[in-house]
Amino acid sequence: MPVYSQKVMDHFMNPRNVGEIENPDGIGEEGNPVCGDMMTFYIKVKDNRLEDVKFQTFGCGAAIAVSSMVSEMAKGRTLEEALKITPQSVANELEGLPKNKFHCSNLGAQALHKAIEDYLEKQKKGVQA
Amino acid sequence: MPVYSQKVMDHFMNPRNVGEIENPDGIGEEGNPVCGDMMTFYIKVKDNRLEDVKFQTFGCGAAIAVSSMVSEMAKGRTLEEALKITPQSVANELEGLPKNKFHCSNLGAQALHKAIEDYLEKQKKGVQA
Amino acid sequence: MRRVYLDNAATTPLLPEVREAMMPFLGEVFGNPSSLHSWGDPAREAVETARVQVAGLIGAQVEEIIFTGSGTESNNFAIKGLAMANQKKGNHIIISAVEHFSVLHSARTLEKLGFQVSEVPVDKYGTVDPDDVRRRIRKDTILVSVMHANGEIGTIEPIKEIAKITKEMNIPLHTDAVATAGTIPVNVKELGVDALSLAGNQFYGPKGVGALWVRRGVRIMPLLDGGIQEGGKRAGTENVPAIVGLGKAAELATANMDARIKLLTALRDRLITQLPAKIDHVVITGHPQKRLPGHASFCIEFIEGESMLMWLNMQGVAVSSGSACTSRALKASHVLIASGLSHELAQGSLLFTFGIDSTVEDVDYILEVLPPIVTRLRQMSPLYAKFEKAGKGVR
Amino acid sequence: MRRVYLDNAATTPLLPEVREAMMPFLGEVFGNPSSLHSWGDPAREAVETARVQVAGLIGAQVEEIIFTGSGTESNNFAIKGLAMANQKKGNHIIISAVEHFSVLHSARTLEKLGFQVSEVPVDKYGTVDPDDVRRRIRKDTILVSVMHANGEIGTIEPIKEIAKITKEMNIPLHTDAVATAGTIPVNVKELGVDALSLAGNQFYGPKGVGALWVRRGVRIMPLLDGGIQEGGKRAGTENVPAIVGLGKAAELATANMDARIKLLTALRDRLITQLPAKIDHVVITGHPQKRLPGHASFCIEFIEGESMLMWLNMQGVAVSSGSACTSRALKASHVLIASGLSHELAQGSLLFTFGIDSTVEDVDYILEVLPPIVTRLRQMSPLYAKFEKAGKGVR
Ligand SMILES: Cc1ncc(COP(=O)(O)O)c(C=O)c1O
Ligand SMILES: Cc1ncc(COP(=O)(O)O)c(C=O)c1O
Repeated sequence: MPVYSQKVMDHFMNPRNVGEIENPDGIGEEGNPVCGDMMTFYIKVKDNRLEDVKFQTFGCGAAIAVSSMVSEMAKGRTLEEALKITPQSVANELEGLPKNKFHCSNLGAQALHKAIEDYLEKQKKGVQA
Repeated sequence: MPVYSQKVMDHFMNPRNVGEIENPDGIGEEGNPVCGDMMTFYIKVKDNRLEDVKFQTFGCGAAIAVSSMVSEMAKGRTLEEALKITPQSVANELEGLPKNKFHCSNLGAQALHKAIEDYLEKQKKGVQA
Repeated sequence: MRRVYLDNAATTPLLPEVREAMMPFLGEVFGNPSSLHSWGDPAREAVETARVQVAGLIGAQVEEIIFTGSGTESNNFAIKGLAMANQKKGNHIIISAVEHFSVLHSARTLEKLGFQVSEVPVDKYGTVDPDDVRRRIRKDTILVSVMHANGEIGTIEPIKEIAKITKEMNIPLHTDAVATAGTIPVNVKELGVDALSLAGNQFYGPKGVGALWVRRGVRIMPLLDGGIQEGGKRAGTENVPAIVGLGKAAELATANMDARIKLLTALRDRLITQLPAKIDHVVITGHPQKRLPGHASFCIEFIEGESMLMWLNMQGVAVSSGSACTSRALKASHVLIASGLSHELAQGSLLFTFGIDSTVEDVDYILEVLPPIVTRLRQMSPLYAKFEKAGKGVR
Repeated sequence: MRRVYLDNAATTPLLPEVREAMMPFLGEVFGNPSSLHSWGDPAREAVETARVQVAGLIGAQVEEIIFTGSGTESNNFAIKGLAMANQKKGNHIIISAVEHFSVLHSARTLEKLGFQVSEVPVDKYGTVDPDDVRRRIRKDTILVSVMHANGEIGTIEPIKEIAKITKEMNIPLHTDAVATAGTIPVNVKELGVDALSLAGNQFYGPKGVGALWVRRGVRIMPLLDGGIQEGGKRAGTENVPAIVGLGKAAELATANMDARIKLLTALRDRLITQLPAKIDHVVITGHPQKRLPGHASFCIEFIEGESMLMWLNMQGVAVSSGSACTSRALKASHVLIASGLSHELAQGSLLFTFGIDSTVEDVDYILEVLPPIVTRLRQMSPLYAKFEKAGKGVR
């Protein structure tokens, strides 16, 4: 097996917050099937906080664990706090990722940020409309 | 060990006719130390026959066995018969020689022939003188 | 927990008989075969016995067998050695698009040295069309190399037909038989090839040993220069225990081949027919009939290989995948892509390779544990969600 | 009959502890280290443990160790790989005249590919003068390779001094340490080299495995292309049992080196001092002091090596010779000739290499059985007869 930490294995085997949010406030997609990892994040925002975060992931063990960890780190946070989640902080929370897995599978933070940006974009449009 | 026949091993371990003949009728030398094998044959001729044959050899197991075998094959033969001894007939008598040893170590017949030629040369000169 | 090893394409276990044959050479009989004294004799004799055994496996002349350190070395030696030795005649070589990296990357290295390399494409089963080889042959073509069977998708290539063409054109043909020698009948005369690679760890022999067969009269340049072991073609102290093990494994493979093939074919066919009945959206990769006996390979749509592999591993099952995430280069198998699969589909690659210890129960265990894994992973797959919404496939 | 193995330069026996360490990997633990499932894990871990052990033996960084299939492969890899990788900077390489064939013939192959090779001569002890290296360095020199010690004459070369020069000139220096690593202290930092070859079967480890150490940052081209095992530098399924054995042998060599050296030096010195007292007209080959601990080599005048070797063998003694007849190429050792010996003298070469199982009794047995053999062979030697008649040496 790839040398995954126990934390990674735990999140891989029992991923938190898997699924889709109906009528999400924001959606973020990252990755593509060519490199083998793809993640979609759904968020529900209330009072500038991530009231709910869910994800779907196509990818390796690390990609699944990363998504799960990101969802856990983000849930309940303010948007500003959530935007400070970085690939490195995710990897740290997971007690490390194999070097060759770092870039390809560690797209969770970006996907989350995209979802938040999607939300902010929609807000702007909503305000403009 | 090189794949030597029992016959080769016998002649290597118990070479026949080793040594020098005092006042030989002919001497023949063949080979050189560069290729690793050198033989000297001494002959005593009586009534056109090889009354005695002795040799000295510097060289590998095969070279020693070949010299010994040649000396045995030649002893008591007429000069004509002795000149018919060939590297191949020596190898046959020895029940074969390793392929890579054939050329380098199988100089015995030539050395013997040289000794006979040396004798014949001397005879000619003796007649002429 | 049940432990089920279905990754025999990666490497096979050592047969106890093979290990037994090797043991003296890891102990008392440690001599160097090149030594002229009596410590060298039994080592040299053992190597020569192994040469006879390996020659017997592939119907070759004994003196034509050159022992190497691996299938990879055999392939490097063949591709580079045959190309280099024939450089005066031309600098064009032809390989198939589905060759093992040891052939493919050897050809890349030759390209850097000024050779030209043409790649023959394959159809959706990964099969080379001999006419595609013919079309690529040029005046300056000096080598054709097409593998006998592919280790990733199991497809057996039409080597005999390709050999007819190369023979007619008088071009040396090499075949990488690492996946076939010791597994299915391989006869160099029947195949009509000029050089052939094989490896011990593919048929219950040791790791660290392989062989290259080169037809007498075909010129080849050594890859390993040095002493004149192996007829001057492959230098270095012989790996006596491993060579002895390879010989023994070859002997056993020759003796038991029919029985092994029968067993493996039954297991393979059971999995190939039943898995798609248990799991939707499964594609069989490689040729449906012309494939290695113990080789069942699939792509499971919408999910990725490594995560399946990890779940199977937790259930005690060992398999491989050609997905990007499972490769250390993080690229999906070039074999799957060359066979026309999309990258997305290729990520779902799963490869089951049975061995002589495999059982029907192993197959049934797979059929039991894999479906829930697939369900679980599909439930979290954005691709599957999209597919379900669209009500149709995404292929 | 007494059996006395004094040919440890040809190959050493496997230590029981090494064999024990290897056994699991010839049985249960057969996985491929590249496999992602749990069959691969212990194999991969074992390979990495061995890497630590080998790095420890030579004071290297763990990631800098590349496992190979033999000393010969390490040398081919080093010479060809370093030359090829630096081709843009120049095409001139320097080697010594006494290198092992795996270095020498690799350089010859490079010559055919357009490289230029200079050979540094040696003195009568087979020692390279560092200044001779310096004098041969040119603007386009891209590689220097001088062996650490010579396996035929035992001479240890002044690598540290040569490294000072190559470092100053910024040229990579490779050393073939096959005869020294595991036998005498070898530390890549102290030596100051950039690449170093070693082999398992020289220090009671298995055959079929070696290593090349390459300093991080030094570019090298793979010799074996294919998969990305060994950091992409050496493709092919790892020979796990052999690598494990190499690691264990390295660990034991590190731990026991001082004691081994003490034992071997005593035996060597006993033979070197006493043999000439028993036999006239004996020349010691190689350096009288700066030589491998267990290494005693001679030329016995007027007679030839193979015939001595055969007689010794019949007395149960295994030795080597550098004579033409004992070489499969039928040429006297290039090392002896490079050291200035005449062909005639070189034919009388005899090489005794002690091992950790050797005893004082072994030395005494040699001193007992060899003199009558020499006498016997001299009695039939035409060269000895001439010498005796002339009443003087023929050198
Ligand atoms: C078809 C084929 N060729 C060559 C090889 C290389 O073998 P190795 O990695 O043992 O050197 C493999 C390995 O699986 C293979 O399947
Ligand atoms: C100095 C040196 N280099 C390289 C080698 C080559 O080793 P091998 O034949 O085991 O590949 C030897 C073998 O004895 C040697 O002594």
